[in-house]
Amino acid sequence: MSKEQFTIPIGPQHPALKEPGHFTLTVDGEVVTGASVRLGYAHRGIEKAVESRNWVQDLYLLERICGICSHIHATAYCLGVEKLAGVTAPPRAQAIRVLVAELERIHSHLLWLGVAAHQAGFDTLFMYSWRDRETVMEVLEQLTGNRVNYSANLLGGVKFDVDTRVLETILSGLDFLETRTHHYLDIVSGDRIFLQRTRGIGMMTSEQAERLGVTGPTARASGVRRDIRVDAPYAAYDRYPIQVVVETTGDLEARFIVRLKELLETYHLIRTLLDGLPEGDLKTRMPRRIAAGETISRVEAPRGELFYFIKSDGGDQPARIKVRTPTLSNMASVTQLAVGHQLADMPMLLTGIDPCFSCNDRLTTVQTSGESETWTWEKLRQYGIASYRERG
Amino acid sequence: MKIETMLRDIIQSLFHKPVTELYPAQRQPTPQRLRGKLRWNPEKCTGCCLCVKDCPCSAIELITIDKDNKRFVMRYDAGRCTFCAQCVQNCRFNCLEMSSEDWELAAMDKALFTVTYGREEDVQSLLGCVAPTGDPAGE
Amino acid sequence: MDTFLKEGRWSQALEQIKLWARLNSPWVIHFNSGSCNGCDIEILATLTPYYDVERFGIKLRGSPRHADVLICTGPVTRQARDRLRRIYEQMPDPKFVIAVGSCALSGGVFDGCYNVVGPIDAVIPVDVYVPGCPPRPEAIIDGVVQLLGKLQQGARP
Amino acid sequence: MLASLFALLIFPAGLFVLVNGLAYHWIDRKLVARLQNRVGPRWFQPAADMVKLLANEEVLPTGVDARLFTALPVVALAGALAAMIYLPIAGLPPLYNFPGDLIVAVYLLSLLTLCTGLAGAISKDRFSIIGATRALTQLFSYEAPFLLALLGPAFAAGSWQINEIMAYTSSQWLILTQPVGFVVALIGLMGKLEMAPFDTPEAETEIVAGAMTEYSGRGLALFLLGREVELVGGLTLIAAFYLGGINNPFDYALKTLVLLLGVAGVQTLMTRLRIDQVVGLWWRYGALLALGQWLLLLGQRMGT
Amino acid sequence: MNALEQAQDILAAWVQAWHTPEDNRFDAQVAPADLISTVQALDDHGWGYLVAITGLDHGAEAGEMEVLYHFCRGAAVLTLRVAIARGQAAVPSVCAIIPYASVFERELAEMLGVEVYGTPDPSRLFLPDDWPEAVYPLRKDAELD
Ligand code: SF4
Ligand code: SF4
Ligand code: SF4
Ligand code: SF4
Ligand code: SF4
Ligand code: SF4
Ligand code: SF4
Ligand code: SF4
Repeated sequence: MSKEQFTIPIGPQHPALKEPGHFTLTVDGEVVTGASVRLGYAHRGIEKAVESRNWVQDLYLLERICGICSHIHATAYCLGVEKLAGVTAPPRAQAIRVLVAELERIHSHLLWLGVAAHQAGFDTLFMYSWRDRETVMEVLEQLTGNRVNYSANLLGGVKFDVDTRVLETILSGLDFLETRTHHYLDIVSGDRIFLQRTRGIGMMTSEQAERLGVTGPTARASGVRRDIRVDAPYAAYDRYPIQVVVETTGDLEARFIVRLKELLETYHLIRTLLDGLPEGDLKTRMPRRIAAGETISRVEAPRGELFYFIKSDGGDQPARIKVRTPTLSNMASVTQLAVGHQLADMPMLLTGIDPCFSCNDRLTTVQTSGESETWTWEKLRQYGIASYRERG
Repeated sequence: MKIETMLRDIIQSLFHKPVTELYPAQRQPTPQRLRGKLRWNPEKCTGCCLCVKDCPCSAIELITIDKDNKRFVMRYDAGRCTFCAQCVQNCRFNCLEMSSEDWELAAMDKALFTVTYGREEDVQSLLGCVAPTGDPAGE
Repeated sequence: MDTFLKEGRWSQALEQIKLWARLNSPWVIHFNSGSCNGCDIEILATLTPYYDVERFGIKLRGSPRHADVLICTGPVTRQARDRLRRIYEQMPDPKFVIAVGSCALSGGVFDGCYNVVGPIDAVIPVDVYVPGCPPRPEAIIDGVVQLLGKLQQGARP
Repeated sequence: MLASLFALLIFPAGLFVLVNGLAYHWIDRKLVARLQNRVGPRWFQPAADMVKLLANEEVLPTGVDARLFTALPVVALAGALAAMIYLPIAGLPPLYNFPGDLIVAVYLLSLLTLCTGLAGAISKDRFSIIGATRALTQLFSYEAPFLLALLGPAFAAGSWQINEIMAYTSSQWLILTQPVGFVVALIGLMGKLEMAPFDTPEAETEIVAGAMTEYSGRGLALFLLGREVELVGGLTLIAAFYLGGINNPFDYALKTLVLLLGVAGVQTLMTRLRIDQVVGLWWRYGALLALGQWLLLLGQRMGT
Repeated sequence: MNALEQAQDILAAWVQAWHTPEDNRFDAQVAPADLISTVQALDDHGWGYLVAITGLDHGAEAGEMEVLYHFCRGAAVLTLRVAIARGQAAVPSVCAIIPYASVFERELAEMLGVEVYGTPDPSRLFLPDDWPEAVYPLRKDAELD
């Protein structure tokens, strides 16, 4: 009868990432009537700042939207601006962009595996997956000179070439990672205790995923075959086709499996790419002023579709850049998924948010009286269990 | 209770040396391309300022001492720099490079991050003429 | 007189022991006040087998009450400013702050963005600055080692 | 209360137990680190942590009962230390004994959990409160199987007195005849101590630091010390009852260290259990198994 | 028939003007009043999914703003362009049809000051709690310190 509000802050000060946020649930009796998310702790105002810096400076600003997908942001931006300027980066540069993007995917997926394991309280898996992640970090550092913000991209090309030494490091790194990935696949699909925390949890059917605009591995784990690398190949992906990995169960376990299988696909792609790396220049000349126009650039970030809208009015600064990150749309999906469900189902649903899967640990009840009482994830969950028991 | 997959890992670890790199007692060699602190060589600089123009965070500044004789001084702030190497790309005369050795930059005083590069006498003359005003960044 | 001396020595020894303990058991808490995550992953990486800061007795704690050192990343956004200050205030004395990354030092690329208040030291006092974007995990460890060095010299009680 | 704690502390045995606790704590952490392919902490780490905490400022959260807040950690440690009096410290015969001291010792060892729970409950911080609820839930779900598992040997020996049970077990390895009891006791101990897969009450990724969230400085140090003492006590009991008794310091060290290795292995191998799994698992299987074995023993005794 | 031709068919009744700025893209000018019907039509035909909503401010002189609804289907991108006056910037909410648009609409409202009427949740998404009212950072003439 009375409407109550619950706020669930997510990860305000966690080492392991993400723009911190809050979820607010409005409930009527037991049914969730509204869910909303509040972000902004990491909002810096990048979309505005780009309008007062030149095209080159913006490359580095956009690269720093997030340190986990740094390269893919820069790539999306470069591809867009090049399209506007009517310039195409040379084939070797495009191939290197793909190479770095795929290496970044490896780092990102292993990072997620570790963080997710840490969340589940499986620290040993976290330690091992991050140990193995160092292999790819080392490769990236050798290739580009930085472990996180690679700045491999330039408008009109790339900065760094693949020489034989780097090539060998990559290849030997891949062999190691491949065996490890199979090993992790074994664990996430075999360890019974771990499975208790992933199997059947955070279910999302393919219809739901479709309707909710979920992207990336989360969508693919629900059987939605959507991957920009295949649907609308960019950079050099038309030359290096990949198999889209799809799982149909749509639970957390499927999300683990999709990511790990995607890694195997990535190793394969990198090997073919390095086999037939096109010769040629690394960059072409770019004008400082970009011809007026609007363009859209879509790429597949490790976490899903990344969307850029770029508008130029012919000057040396962009007129507008709109960035839609995959995490935002996944967050959006969860707030929608919540409505109409029992309060008791919330934990499982919120667990479906991509990057962290049990981060929703705290919630505050703001009662109509205006007083604020504390509810926790745990209390909510226990409430869930109790109510299931009652329902039988 | 399929835990033997992980068991293999931990038993291996028990009988192997940890992978831990014992920094700072031991330092691993750094990759050649590592982008550490920026270095500037005044000899070839023409004062074109291309490097300054595209720096995303105003970390470098070129101060002209004597334009005709190509005497410039560069002030660099490692505390602002994002180590993106765009300036290195922009310089057509290869005056700039990023050190692969100089990356342990931590300090307790922010002022230490600002360095002035240039020929000895130019730096002297710059500091000399600015010091009396007491505001080295005041131009 | 005699006893006075003895007491002096005794309390001196006690101070020494306290200092030793403090140097060897820096527990840290980490706060992201608006960073790009880059620095944060590198901090997390220092806990993992390759760098393993448990060697120095460093432990990552979730509660500011248990922490001696606050590691901050990122420029301070308007929304995060008060939280940062609150966390700092909750820590028991003596407490230390390490600012990691160019953003935390000067705002880095984000300097001048409308929602950015400024670097960390615009909000709370900072003891050690670690430049880099992001600094390598070794460089972060170097920062911690410098902080411990500073402590040892008794720059601050 | 302070005086009694002091008396226990200056007591050489008490001191030994503390040092022993610190050392075992280090070995445990080191083993876990090694199993995770890391170097791990230095040998003096727990001692340094302890001294530092003792030296640190102790913040008293607003709105809590100050006396209770400071007394609880003291009681917790005192309880754990008092329990040690009845145990064969380092393989030497117990300092005191009387018929039924086993029950007393086990209950003194649970005092710590109880205090932790209370401490969380009075802290008025939301994380502390959940931590407290979880700690207490866990108390009931681990304490009981632990006790039942220790009653197995007692029953076999036909006595409730620790040294008599030991006299019986030193002639035979009960781990062979009562393997279930052994496993239940070890897991129960880990649960009591809130060690890795059973560390739900202080799951850092979920509720910051559980009941301890608001404690800093001295209070935290005492709680941690109490836990270390309990580790030693628990391992001693299990080794004495299941691993053929402990007759001398060497025997003691060997057997408890082997146990510690097992504990570290379990810690690294498993994912944290959810609190409902924790409770479910132990009430359903742990307690049942222990009870089952107990009944079996009863039957055997009746039969003979 | 490829995806864009299909979209052209579906939207024929409402589109005021269209052009193809790039391969695989198709921009359709739609009146604010027709927005809901167009989105409904796309949804009925199951054409693609909404990826983003972009707000464009053309500046005080032009006195105009645009709201762009980007739909994707495979490689094809269809953009519905809704032009609105800067003085009374308002568009109807599409949340009734596409519920997850809520987040995008909130962003649009707080960043550009476009009123989205009918949107289920008008609260702030990114801007801090102490942000002044009626300051819209992405407007060209926003006064930011
Ligand atoms: S990416 Fe989003 S949250 Fe981050 S600064 Fe830009 S608008 Fe804000
Ligand atoms: S999707 Fe996640 S990892 Fe990628 S840029 Fe966004 S926040 Fe970063
Ligand atoms: S679970 Fe994720 S969001 Fe939550 S605190 Fe941890 S890392 Fe942060
Ligand atoms: S490396 Fe980048 S941030 Fe640093 S000075 Fe050069 S251009 Fe500026
Ligand atoms: S770009 Fe090179 S030559 Fe030009 S001012 Fe900079 S350092 Fe000098
Ligand atoms: S530091 Fe400030 S003034 Fe300089 S480029 Fe960046 S935003 Fe502009
Ligand atoms: S310093 Fe660089 S890596 Fe660190 S938070 Fe800032 S932008 Fe990200
Ligand atoms: S708080 Fe409860 S529901 Fe949440 S992750 Fe922990 S055990 Fe699971």
